[in-house]
Amino acid sequence: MSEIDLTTKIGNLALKNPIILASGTAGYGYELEKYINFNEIGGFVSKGIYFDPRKGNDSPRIYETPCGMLNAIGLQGIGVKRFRDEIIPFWEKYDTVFGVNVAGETEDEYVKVVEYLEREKRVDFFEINLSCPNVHEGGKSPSWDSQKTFSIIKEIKKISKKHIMAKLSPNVTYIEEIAKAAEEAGADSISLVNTFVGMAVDIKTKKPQIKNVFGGVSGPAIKPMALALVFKVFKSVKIPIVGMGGISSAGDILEFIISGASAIEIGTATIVDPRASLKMLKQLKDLMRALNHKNIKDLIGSIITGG
Amino acid sequence: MSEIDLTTKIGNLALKNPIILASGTAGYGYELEKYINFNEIGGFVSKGIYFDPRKGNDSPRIYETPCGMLNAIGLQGIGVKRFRDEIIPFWEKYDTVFGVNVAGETEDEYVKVVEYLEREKRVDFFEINLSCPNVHEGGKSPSWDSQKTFSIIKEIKKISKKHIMAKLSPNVTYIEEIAKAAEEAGADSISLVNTFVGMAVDIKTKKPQIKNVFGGVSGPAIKPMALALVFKVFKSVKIPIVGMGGISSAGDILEFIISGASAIEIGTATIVDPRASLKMLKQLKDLMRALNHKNIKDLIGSIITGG
Amino acid sequence: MNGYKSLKIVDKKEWGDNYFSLFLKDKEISEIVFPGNFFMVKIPYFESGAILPRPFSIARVFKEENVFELFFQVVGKGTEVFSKLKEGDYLEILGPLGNKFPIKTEKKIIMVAGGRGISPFLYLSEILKREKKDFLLIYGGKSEKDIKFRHYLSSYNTLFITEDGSYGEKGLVTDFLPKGAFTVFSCGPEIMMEKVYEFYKKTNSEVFVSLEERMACGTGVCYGCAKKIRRGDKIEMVRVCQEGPVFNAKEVVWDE
Amino acid sequence: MNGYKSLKIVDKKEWGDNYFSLFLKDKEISEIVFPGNFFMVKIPYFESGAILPRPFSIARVFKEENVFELFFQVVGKGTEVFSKLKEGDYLEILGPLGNKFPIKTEKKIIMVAGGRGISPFLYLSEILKREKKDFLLIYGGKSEKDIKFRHYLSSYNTLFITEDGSYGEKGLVTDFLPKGAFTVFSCGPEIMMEKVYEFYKKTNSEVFVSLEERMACGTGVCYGCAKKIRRGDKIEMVRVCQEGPVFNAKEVVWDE
Ligand SMILES: Cc1cc2nc3c(=O)[nH]c(=O)nc-3n(C[C@H](O)[C@H](O)[C@H](O)COP(=O)(O)OP(=O)(O)OC[C@H]3O[C@@H](n4cnc5c(N)ncnc54)[C@H](O)[C@@H]3O)c2cc1C
Ligand SMILES: Cc1cc2nc3c(=O)[nH]c(=O)nc-3n(C[C@H](O)[C@H](O)[C@H](O)COP(=O)(O)OP(=O)(O)OC[C@H]3O[C@@H](n4cnc5c(N)ncnc54)[C@H](O)[C@@H]3O)c2cc1C
Ligand SMILES: Cc1cc2nc3c(=O)[nH]c(=O)nc-3n(C[C@H](O)[C@H](O)[C@H](O)COP(=O)(O)O)c2cc1C
Ligand SMILES: Cc1cc2nc3c(=O)[nH]c(=O)nc-3n(C[C@H](O)[C@H](O)[C@H](O)COP(=O)(O)O)c2cc1C
Ligand code: FES
Ligand code: FES
Repeated sequence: MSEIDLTTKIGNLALKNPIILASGTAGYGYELEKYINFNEIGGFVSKGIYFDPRKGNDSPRIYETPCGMLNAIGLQGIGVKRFRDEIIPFWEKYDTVFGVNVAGETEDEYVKVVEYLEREKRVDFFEINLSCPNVHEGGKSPSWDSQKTFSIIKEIKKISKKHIMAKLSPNVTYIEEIAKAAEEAGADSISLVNTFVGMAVDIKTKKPQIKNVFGGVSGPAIKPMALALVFKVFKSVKIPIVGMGGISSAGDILEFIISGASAIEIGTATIVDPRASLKMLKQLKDLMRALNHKNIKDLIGSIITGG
Repeated sequence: MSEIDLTTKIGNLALKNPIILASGTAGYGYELEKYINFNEIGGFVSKGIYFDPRKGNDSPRIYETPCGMLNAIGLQGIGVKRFRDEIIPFWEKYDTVFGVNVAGETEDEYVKVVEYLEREKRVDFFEINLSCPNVHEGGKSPSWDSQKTFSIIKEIKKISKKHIMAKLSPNVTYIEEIAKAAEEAGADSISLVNTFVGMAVDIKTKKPQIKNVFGGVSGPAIKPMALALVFKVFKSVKIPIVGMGGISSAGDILEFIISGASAIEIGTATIVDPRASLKMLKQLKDLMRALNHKNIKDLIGSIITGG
Repeated sequence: MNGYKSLKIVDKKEWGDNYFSLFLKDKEISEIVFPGNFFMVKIPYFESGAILPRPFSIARVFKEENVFELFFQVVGKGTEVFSKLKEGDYLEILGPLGNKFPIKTEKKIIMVAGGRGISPFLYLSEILKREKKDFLLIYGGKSEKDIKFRHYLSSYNTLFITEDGSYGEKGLVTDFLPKGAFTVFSCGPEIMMEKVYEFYKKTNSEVFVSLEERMACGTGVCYGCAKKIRRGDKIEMVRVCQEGPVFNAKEVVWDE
Repeated sequence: MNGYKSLKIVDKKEWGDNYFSLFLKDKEISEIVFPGNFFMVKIPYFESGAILPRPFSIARVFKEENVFELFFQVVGKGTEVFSKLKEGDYLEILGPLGNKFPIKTEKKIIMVAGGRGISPFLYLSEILKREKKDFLLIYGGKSEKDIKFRHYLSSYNTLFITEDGSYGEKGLVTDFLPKGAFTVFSCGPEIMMEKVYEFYKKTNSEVFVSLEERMACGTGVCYGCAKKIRRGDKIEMVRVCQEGPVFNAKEVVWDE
């Protein structure tokens, strides 16, 4: 039986396979070391990194919802310095594509994070988390607005030579406009979706189940919405797309690739099972074989609509 | 044991209980006659009615998703004339609050539907389905835009004395703005959410699972998102809110009421089980008793945040 | 008022090759159900991610015991769950729903079944024999793995056909259709039903087919199961669960 | 590399009053697991709408048979599903995870359990007795319905307490805490653990508590289970699944 070619490209990033571990669902990496071999996965994205360390939100931070989960971790994190000193050396042991998920409370902070880590060789790309609540804008996130999206990406492109991936929020009316703004500002790729704004209430105490009141919904529940957004963006921009949202089987991966994603990220599935990515990698090979596909790149955007 | 008071009000509409059957998930009513007694439910909303009869979309029109379903029925319908002649007489047999879900391809069409049915006594309210794709706007729906929302509701208020409920789409960046526009235009209440835009792909054929490509996601999967939107609107407007999205148990009903809904609608649950509304009504009484609540009106918006 | 009933699985048959039968007990249903009718069956897992009920035709009825049978093939999530149920487990089911095969005909009845499309013709054979109607059942499958109910059907006038000839005649069911003017019933893959119709449409025969379409409610409220049907000179989107599943083949818009 | 293992349920015990034990067989786990440790257990329903695994402490270990026990109370969706599993069914489980109760102490050990918080102290009693450590287990519940393992615990130095006096002494566990300088372990409702800490904090005792917090991953990747913990003069959000579940009570920020 001939080999299945799972290699793919996101612009100048060459991946062994299309499976990337999504930000915030795989820690900094070392947490998973005893469960998976990072050399086998296509790529890895760190938890969101602000410039300074952050405590994150009070608990409860998570709550299960039908086929999904709500989270409001509040981007607890160790800040760029400890990140560089403690995490990058860990990454250096492995041969896969590593990305830093860049967070910021203000436009400036995004730029500062990128600046600080720009010279790190082991960082292959920056995934700009445009969904962070902006402190000066009443908590609005930059990717709710095409101008904000444009200006953050533009500023980052000025100072970085690395691959810049703009990660979009799904909580918008016209995702196409936000994606185009990122493209025009020079983003090398777009990843989507981040979580959907959600909420749950404890009917006994009448309090929100999440201390922060609102949280982000992820997991299989959001898959059909995420896929629609990926396809919409695919039709609107020329830069490559990294799709995600509820992926939990090889079939789900192919749905995103056929709808236009050049690679995909796995989020909640890793929370549910630390080996989910490698299980899906195996499934994916079997499925490609069963469907008589040899090369995953041929499937990117191969969706047939109309007729 | 003392009686539980489930009566509620949506502005001038007095309901026996907060459970309304949602548009498009309970047909015109007669389909459910052999399963439920309409006198027992709080209210009923018809399928969306355009002025003229409509064929709707080609099949497949539905697809199951994790804890939810996708649909693109395309508002197949019998038009206002047959609606008045065939459906209203059926409604006249029952004593509950009846609403017509008003659809339009253009602003004018919404107004024409309301005009045509304005004199029907058995119609207690119009639920304006602001999510219909507008033919002159490349399929954009009016409730993606606060100006469009404002002007449709305003035009309808000019010619109608009935209760006008503005039904909003969840697929927007700032639901608060849309809700405020509806309020300013004179809407008597707001109902939300309609379905989330979604998609699924058949990995064997590479074709979308829904002929129309995009469909609307409903069911438990969307519940946390719907609840967050209801709460956001509750904080932004003064008119009453009818909440919906994935409700499938009495606990779900209370979550929406505590978060600000004066009544709720049940959609997909009726598709899954024609008697779901009455089963939940019974559950709701038991639950209120178990939680030591006597009056559902006291729970509206009783959420405790902060602290 | 009747809604979903919770019925006990009184027996289960594993036919092999991913085919199963579940036997349920209910007096009322066993009395009123008629071939063509179907049921909506909920997937019986707690908080299951698969929320929609699944449609299944009536297969056989054992009236003395008030037992009826659902026969199915595992093709996905729901049928996989059903296949794992055991005697004593409960199923929530709604029905009988839908219309019936129109057996009031003077003509000889030809039934053409493909694979799991055999379901409605099992009980129907019994009824037709009881009513002393002249009929022939043509039952085809890919290979002998797809031919079940062999013993039961041996009491009726059945022609077995497999594509590879591993059981009965070798070929496609459409190679064995008798010429003449009949009342023809068909259930199985859409392409097969279409060919059966093509074969008979220029004769004096009438062809009725049991259409399959994805269903969500089964009660007519959702309009999800609509298919293009000719009504007079118009083509309408008609709900298979309400006005079907049995349609006159000449009304069906086949070219989809 | 180890991830979730699929383990067979070799035995099940229904204690009544919504308490259950499941017995699972695995050599490696039975050898290395230690009280304080916990497991993440997936809800074993096909396409279940409840996607997250649930955390459970190690209860007892039967080393000769390579069997270990999970003891739980039905409080919601997941535990309800677990309660319906049968011998022979499989469970996917990850672990042992988390830290251990620090038994290396010169002091007498007092263990204070409330309700289902008894789990970690079952095997621990056995270990302490084997190591000839001096200890007392105080086990309280609302009523006699909440007191299980009575026979097993009769071999150990156990003080039973119920709020209504229906079994053992009447009162709250905190009414029966011995005065002195001990190493105290506690597991149960947070308010109980806080009171135990309050009682001992001005003595020369050290108190360790097993904290409960909602968990999603159990592996440390999601930061969902963080609780406020004092580290030096700072308060940090610390992951219970990684640095816990056992914490020194003086580090815990109780006023939440
Ligand atoms: C009126 C009617 C009667 C039927 N009677 C029988 C019967 O007696 N025995 C039997 O084995 N099957 C019967 N079917 C088909 C049966 O409903 C489907 O096989 C079943 O719903 C698949 O469920 P699943 O969860 O296993 O598959 P899914 O995981 O939901 O889907 C697997 C595949 O089945 C297709 N499918 C899903 N739902 C339907 C549907 N309603 N009709 C056709 N294809 C579908 C999907 O498109 C997909 O390709 C009948 C269908 C209808 C409409
Ligand atoms: C380290 C650890 C060890 C545990 N050991 C045991 C044990 O040995 N035996 C036992 O019976 N229980 C134990 N628990 C608690 C157990 O995990 C919860 O009872 C269980 O997750 C509830 O699942 P459910 O699906 O039945 O409830 P759900 O339907 O998810 O929720 C029901 C209620 O339980 C609460 N809950 C949910 N998850 C947790 C959680 N992780 N911790 C505390 N409360 C929760 C919810 O807030 C809700 O009020 C332990 C918890 C932790 C964190
Ligand atoms: C617990 C948790 C933490 C997350 N943290 C981040 C983050 O720091 N930065 C980010 O861009 N996305 C974050 N996300 C979003 C995921 O990366 C992903 O976009 C989202 O969960 C959808 O994918 P999924 O459904 O596969 O989980 C987080 C998600 C979860 C569940
Ligand atoms: C099959 C189907 C048809 C629908 N048709 C309409 C419609 O005609 N008009 C409308 O306003 N909403 C329509 N809806 C949306 C529902 O009324 C409801 O807003 C949505 O499904 C969310 O609620 P649920 O999750 O309880 O189903 C439809 C939903 C479904 C599933
Ligand atoms: S399945 Fe809902 S109308 Fe037929
Ligand atoms: S449960 Fe995910 S970090 Fe602890």
